[in-house]
Amino acid sequence: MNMKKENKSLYTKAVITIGQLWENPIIKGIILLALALFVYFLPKMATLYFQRIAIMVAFYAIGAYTAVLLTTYRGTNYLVAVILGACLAGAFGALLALSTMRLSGTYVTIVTMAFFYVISSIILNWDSVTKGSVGVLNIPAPNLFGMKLTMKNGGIFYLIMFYAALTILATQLIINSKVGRAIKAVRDDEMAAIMMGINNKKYKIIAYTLAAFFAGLAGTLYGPFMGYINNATFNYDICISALVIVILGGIGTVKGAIIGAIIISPLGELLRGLTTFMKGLPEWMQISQPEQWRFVIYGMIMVIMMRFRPQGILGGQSKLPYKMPKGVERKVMK
Amino acid sequence: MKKKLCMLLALLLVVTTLGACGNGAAPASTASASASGGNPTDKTPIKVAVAGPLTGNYSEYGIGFDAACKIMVDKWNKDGGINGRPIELLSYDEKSSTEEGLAIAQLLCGEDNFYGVVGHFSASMAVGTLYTEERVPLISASSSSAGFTGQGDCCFRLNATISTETMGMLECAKTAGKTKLGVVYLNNDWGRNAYDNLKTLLQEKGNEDWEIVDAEEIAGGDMDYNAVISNLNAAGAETAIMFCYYDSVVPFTIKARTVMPDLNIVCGVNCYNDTFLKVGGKDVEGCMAPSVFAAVSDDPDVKYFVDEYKARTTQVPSSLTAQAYDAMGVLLTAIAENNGELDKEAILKSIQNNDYKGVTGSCSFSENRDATRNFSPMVVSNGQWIYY
Amino acid sequence: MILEVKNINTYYENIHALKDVSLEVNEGEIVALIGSNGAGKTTTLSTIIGIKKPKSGEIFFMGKNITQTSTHEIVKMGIGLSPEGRLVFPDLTVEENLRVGAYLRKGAEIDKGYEYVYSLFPRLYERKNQASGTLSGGEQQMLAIGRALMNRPKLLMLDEPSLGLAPNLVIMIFKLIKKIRDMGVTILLIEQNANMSLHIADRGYVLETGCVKLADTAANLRNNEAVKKAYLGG
Amino acid sequence: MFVEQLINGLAIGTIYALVAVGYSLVFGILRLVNFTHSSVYTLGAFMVYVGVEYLHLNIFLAILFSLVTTGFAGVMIDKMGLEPLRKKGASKISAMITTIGLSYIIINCLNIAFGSQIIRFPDLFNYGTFKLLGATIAWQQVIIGAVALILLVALSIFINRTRIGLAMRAVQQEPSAAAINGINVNMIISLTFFLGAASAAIAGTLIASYNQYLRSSMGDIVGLKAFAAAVLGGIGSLPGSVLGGLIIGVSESMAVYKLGGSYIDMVAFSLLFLVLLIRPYGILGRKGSTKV
Repeated sequence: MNMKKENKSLYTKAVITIGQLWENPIIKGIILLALALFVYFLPKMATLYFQRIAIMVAFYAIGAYTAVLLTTYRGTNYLVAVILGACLAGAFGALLALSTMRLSGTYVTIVTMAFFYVISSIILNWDSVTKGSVGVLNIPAPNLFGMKLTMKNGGIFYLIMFYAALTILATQLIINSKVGRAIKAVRDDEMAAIMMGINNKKYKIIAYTLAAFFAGLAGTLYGPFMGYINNATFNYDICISALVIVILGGIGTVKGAIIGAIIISPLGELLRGLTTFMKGLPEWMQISQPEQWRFVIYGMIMVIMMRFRPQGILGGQSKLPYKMPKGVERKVMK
Repeated sequence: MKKKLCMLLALLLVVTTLGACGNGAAPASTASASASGGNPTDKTPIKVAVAGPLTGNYSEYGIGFDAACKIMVDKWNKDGGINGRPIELLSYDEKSSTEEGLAIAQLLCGEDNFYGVVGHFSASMAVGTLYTEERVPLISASSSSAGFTGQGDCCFRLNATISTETMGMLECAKTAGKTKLGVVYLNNDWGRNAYDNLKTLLQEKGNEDWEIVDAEEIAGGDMDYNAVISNLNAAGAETAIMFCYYDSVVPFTIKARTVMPDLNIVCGVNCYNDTFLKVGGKDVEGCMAPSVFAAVSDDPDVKYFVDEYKARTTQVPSSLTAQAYDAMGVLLTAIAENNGELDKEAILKSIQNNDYKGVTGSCSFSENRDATRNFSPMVVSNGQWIYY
Repeated sequence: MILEVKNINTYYENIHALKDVSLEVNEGEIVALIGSNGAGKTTTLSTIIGIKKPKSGEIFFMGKNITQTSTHEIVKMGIGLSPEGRLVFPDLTVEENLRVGAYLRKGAEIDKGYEYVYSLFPRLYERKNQASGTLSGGEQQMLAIGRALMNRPKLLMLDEPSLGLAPNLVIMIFKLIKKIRDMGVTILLIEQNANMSLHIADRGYVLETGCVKLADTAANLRNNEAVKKAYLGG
Repeated sequence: MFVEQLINGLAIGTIYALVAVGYSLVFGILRLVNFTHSSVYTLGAFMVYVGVEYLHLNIFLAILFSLVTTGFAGVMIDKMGLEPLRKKGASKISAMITTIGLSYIIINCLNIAFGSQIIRFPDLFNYGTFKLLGATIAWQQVIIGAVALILLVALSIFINRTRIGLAMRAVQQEPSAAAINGINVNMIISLTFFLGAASAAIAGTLIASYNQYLRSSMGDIVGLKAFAAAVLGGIGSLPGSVLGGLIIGVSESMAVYKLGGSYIDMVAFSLLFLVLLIRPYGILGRKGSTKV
């Protein structure tokens, strides 16, 4: 810690900020969000990533609001509120799945985008319940078995990491289950899946519900973390940061989402350091509004990645052979 | 194989959390550092911070805060700092995002020799609790949210509360004498609360002559104001009370001039700025606003600030910027008052009991840590804000 | 020699679709390209017209090297293609479809083109203001051929013109192909129906898994035992 | 009052329509939602501002300057951002994310150059107001509506009556068949981007002069609404885009009239939601022509 006092160079600053990285709430939120996205198997939705994220934010908001309103105004137990929040988001997921059943391609995108705006509009205008733009103040810290988890005692970070681990575990379990394989089949080639006797509608609904559930779960963390939420909390900017992270890491993999978050988050901090550094340069080397270049660099990352490595840093087709269940493998080998 | 990898990653997450919590323990060392602050030969800089949006949609506010605080800190450093120690101003970009603001607050709480923050714009409602936990004084130059100072006893507000500002705006409207009010309010906490406030104000005081003929909630930003203006026109409004930011007031005013040329427009404190005048041009002539700060004032302190600000940014400081300047003044004075004894509780006490007189007038705080502000009605005339 | 293809190799990513394919088409001939599904017939045509670029090898059209020329330039030089699956523009009317065919022509030439095509396919004239998506399969095939003819190509390449048509229509289409050749257009024909195509063709090539296996006159190919067995149904 | 609000809605609706047409054109030809469109719209307005303020051009020359530069920017977006991806056979998502990235770059460069605050824009058609059926109507609105409509009609004539327009429609329906008929597909795509960008530039200029200000974030909301309009009407269909734009515009002014300003987004998007549930391909869209 004393290192900090003596050294103020850019380098140390960067090291410190990376150390602090995990204290940045949005990053953890996004890790969870990205993980939830991974579960978000939707048929032929590969082109519509952006909107997929927009809609996840909507579910995220539903989860967050439910949990926050229950704990703050009804004094509901934290765990109960979390489960209710995630379930409500899941229910909305199922509802959306039902309503988009007839649509395909771009139209699903657009309906989900409209859904995002309708949800944020409801949060804004139904202020007798959601407190609208005034926002929910003084959200209590989660209370687990008599232990208050606050930012100060670090409890909240443990909680978030616990959630992250739980989500990773749950997604892995689901992916490797029968349901997971069916959902994947529907996602990859709906027609072929139908031919093979998979009930595509059923699995679409399951996929939406699961995705919404996990996004909602991630959302329930947000409120206690920030201590304050309002209608402006869940906006399009979150979508963009989530998008950049997922693209950079690699689309459709858990690893990718985590790596993306790890790389992108210090990038913001490093650029912050860079602007401080640039301000120290002689006058003629100054660039106007150095802070703003961060966004330009985000844009460039997107464009360059798509051009030269669209699968992301870690993304790419799995080269591993398909793993059969134990019994099957033995029979085939013989 | 895949499963194992994921477990490994999960483990990694947990381990990094432990690291993060290690950082979280930083405040403990801060306490020991402040104890050594009493040494008069110590030349370690005293750190204060300004946080505001330097990028994003509200960047003009943050840039203003930044420049104003720099002027104040430079002024102090020129006079030899505090107790011989230089003052270092840490400046952070909140990026118009609440998350970013909270991240900055966490970063700041880990700093050593650090004694206070001026600002926060987008995140003011999220950071108060954290600063209070860490006993860091936070003086906001812009927050108008009702709950801001309720976050904890380290949160001070130099901006007017919603009710004071609403009262100031009503006074403006009364000065102009047009009795049929059309309210245009932003659909955020400020707009909605202010509108409610205005309604109660009119009821309480028994102002029978003054009536609200129409109230329009707007989404702000780049919306088309024609529909709103049509409604106001149909309701026969004579004065428009605008509870919205200047980036809505200007487009509204420009549009309104075509359809309702005689409409008297009263706007909030935030409209007292240069961009408002520059963009509004002849259309904003006659717009009124209450203000605690008048750049046209003859006061030497104001003159110094205005000249210095103009020299650095080529603009005339806005009312909120002037408040940021004073907020930094209050903070530094409070630190200096405790002459060498850099104890945060003492500094907090000094801020609470200050009798600082700044460019925006007296900066004393009420029990609720809200500053008592005295408005004077201002009006735009010949491209300048002058006393009405 | 109007068209000369020399040792072209074409790839779809990692799949080697054409292996050292060479073929020649002389002026005024009908040349048939036969082979089973996936033998590389359509890829050959795509490579000639420049939709696919070969990795190696050269293509000459009327003595000019067109290997790296872009598709629209090649079309301008006088190669027409009636694609597999017809690919008419479904929301355009018949006449608009033909107009697209004459995209590189100007003024009077276009009217001449209409005359030429309508005289070959009077059916299209009857339907000229109908959206082509509503035409029957045979009519769409006529339209696809007519569209390719609008540009007055010197070499017309036909990809599976009889695919999915009723037998009587198939005969009609083959008659028309002969008629078009007689009007002075060289024809390179791809057909599943090897029997029919070898009957109207002068020469033929047999393509198997991306390689040219046989090249001979149509009559010889018709009598070749291997060809008989594989493509002519015994 | 109703008439007045209707006119307000129609005026803003024609602008949405003009922007929506750009989405529709590019979508029709590439099956790609072009996220740069709203930033190009902003760029167009800024180019007029640059022409007037920095190059000291006459306003009409400035508009011409903006049309050419913005149109060219549209072509560059395609040539530098998207064509290499098409050549590589990259997926749709890559192209879409590229457009998001490019729009981020454009908007933030504008932000760096001009700041995020509002800037005054010259007023082109302020000729006061007139009364119609008891409603006060600004000449501005009439002129803007008329200009936008004339442009839409001209665009529609161009696409339906000219040789290039025919080629555009051909590429839209069967790009590979268009190529074998001698159409230079890449050129037509670039031209489409030019047309889309130029129409967005005009829309941006009209809006900026209607509101008499501009700023770097001005495209955010309009872009979204126009996109919604294009989809509502049936993306890929020109009359559909116009109809969608007018519906969204009028529904917004009606929302302000009856419900209040903060319901604007809700009304527009709920409408979209409902229409798509009943008619999955938009009002004038057809299943066949909108495969994705």
